Amino acid sequence: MDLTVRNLAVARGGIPVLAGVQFTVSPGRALVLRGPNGSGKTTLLRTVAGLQPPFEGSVTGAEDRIAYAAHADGIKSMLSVTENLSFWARVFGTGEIAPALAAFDLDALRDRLAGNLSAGQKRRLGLARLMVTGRPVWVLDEPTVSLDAASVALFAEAVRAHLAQGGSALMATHIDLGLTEAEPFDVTPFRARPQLSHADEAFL
Amino acid sequence: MSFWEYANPVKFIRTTDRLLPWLSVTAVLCLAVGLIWGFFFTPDDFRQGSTVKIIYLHVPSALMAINAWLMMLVASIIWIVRRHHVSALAARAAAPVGAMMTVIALATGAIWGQPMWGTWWVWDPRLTSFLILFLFYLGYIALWSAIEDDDTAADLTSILCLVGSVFALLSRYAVLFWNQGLHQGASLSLDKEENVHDVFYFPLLVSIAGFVLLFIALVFLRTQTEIRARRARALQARERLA
Amino acid sequence: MMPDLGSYAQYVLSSYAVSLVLIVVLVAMSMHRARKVKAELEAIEARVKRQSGERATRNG
Amino acid sequence: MIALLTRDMRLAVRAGGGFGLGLAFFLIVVVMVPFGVGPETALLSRIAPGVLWIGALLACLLSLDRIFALDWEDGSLDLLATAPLPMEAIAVVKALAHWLTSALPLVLAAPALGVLLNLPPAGYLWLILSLAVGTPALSVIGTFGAALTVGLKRGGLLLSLLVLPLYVPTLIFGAEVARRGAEGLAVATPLAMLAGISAGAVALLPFASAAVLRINLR
Repeated sequence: MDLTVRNLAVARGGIPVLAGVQFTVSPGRALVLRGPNGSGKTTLLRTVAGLQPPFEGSVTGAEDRIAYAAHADGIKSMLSVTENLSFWARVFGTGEIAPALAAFDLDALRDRLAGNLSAGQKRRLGLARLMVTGRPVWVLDEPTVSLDAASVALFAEAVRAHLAQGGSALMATHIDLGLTEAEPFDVTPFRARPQLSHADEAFL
Repeated sequence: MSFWEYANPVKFIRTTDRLLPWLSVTAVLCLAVGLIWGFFFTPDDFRQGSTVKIIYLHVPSALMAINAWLMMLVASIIWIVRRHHVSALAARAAAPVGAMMTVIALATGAIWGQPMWGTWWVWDPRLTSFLILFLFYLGYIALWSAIEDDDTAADLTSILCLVGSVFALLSRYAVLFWNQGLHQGASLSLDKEENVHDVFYFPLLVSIAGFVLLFIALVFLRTQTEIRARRARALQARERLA
Repeated sequence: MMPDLGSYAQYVLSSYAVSLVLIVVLVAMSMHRARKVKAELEAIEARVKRQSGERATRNG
Repeated sequence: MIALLTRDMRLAVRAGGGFGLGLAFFLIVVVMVPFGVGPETALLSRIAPGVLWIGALLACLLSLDRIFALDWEDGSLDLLATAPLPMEAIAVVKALAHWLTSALPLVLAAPALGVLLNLPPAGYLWLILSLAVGTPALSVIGTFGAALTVGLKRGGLLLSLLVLPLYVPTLIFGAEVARRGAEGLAVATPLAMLAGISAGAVALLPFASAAVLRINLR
């Protein structure tokens, strides 16, 4: 099933930042969003993930199929790596965390408290969470922040494996992951015409 | 012409601008007539002496304290169901007025209680219910002013108003159960026999009318203010965009 | 022609005083804020109109 | 849902989770009362049910702002919103976790503190029962308040202001059960009312909490 975005406008603080966005992500494909800071990539991803309602347009194929990862990893510092990961595995109804630990090279850290991890290790834990959700569509906001070159390679490998299994990914990143399945999508041309929020318009 | 036309901010301001002078004048007139009639030209009660004159303030303000909350409840439901901004702003505008009515009812009640019951304050069910109602008003007003985004604030306060109404009602029964109370029965009821005597009744009615009109006038004025403030923010937002 | 309030005078008078003061304060505050907000809005509206007028002449 | 419950409870009992703080607070409040009203045992035993109820209520209040605030700050709440759990279930589980970690210890500790205040012997059973029946209402009402104030920077004080008036009926009936029990009077009516409020609050308020959470996450 494709993730399809039709004529989507997304709003930050009620004011649209992007409008008329159209794309389709098929199974096995990845779409990499590009655009300068503040161009609305995060807002677009949050809307696709269903965390905020679209200003206009529609998102189909996202309902209950999305695993979302953003700047905040939702990692509890007082829980160990395994505990953090198996919590999300159980919430999403999948049991197996070993492949995720292996894929992100967390085996050696499995009993460490998440609070004692470095920023890059935390990030890896946050990304490992994607694998335990069992969700086919990964929606990723700057996934490679604070990762070193080796970890970026691990991540690229995980995405490639995910795509090979028929998953798809939508991500905002500036780093070239060397994925042949990925196509870039520049959001700059979709910048919304300055326009007020619906709430404000009622008063003009 | 539908009632919902007044949900348009411009239409609301235009209509209330026409109504406000008349409303204010009749409100002041009714209040003056009711209170002066009550204060100067009614006899003392044979039991309560001259303190019966407090009734012209106490009863109307207590009525409006409850009615203001009911109006906020209705406005909140309209906002939740139909998303008319004027409705949410009217609820916001009414809250301080209702809170003030509650304070008047409490203060006059306490002052009346001192000579009648020998104490400023008793934990009588009615007085206590009003005190709790006042706390609900405080929470509602505090929540409105704590949230920056206007629509979020409207959504959250209207849900608080709904939930609060249920708990206010529960509190009323809880308080009745907790203390049977000294307070006299309702001063007004549909059963004429139980009503206060005619001499007190008519000035009281005029005074109630005055409080109702005062409430409406204040809510109109304050809603206008809220609408204008929103419009100013919207215009400034548009300027920033351009 | 003050009515004779008897020994309860202080209670009756203070009730009226407290209530009237509260009402007057709320009315005064409401009217003050109404005037202020109205003036602000009119200033903004005038500015917006002027700017859009300038833009029109520039473009025309 | 069980995963979320066990995680929240585990977090509460680990270092920094605040477990036991409420209990200590309850103890201190109760200890402070005789300093305020004097050590006369007859007076203390008369006010004991009410003081214990108020102490438990305040101790409950203390831990409310942790219910959602921590998950909000570290992004967990966003992630939970995309998880296959309805928001209502999240609200229920959060309230349940709060009850198990904050309220239940208070219920169990209350008799020990009753000794300090010379609670009459007949009162212990009813004190525990009234707290056991009433505290679920305190937890779900508190969860609603926590959901209302989740996005606010200084939500703690506002939370108390919003939640305390909502606590009034529960407090009245709960303390009434404990007081009547201690004095050997019939407790059926207030106990039924208290159970009714608890049941109603547990059944309905999670919907309000979920609605409020959705608005705040938007």
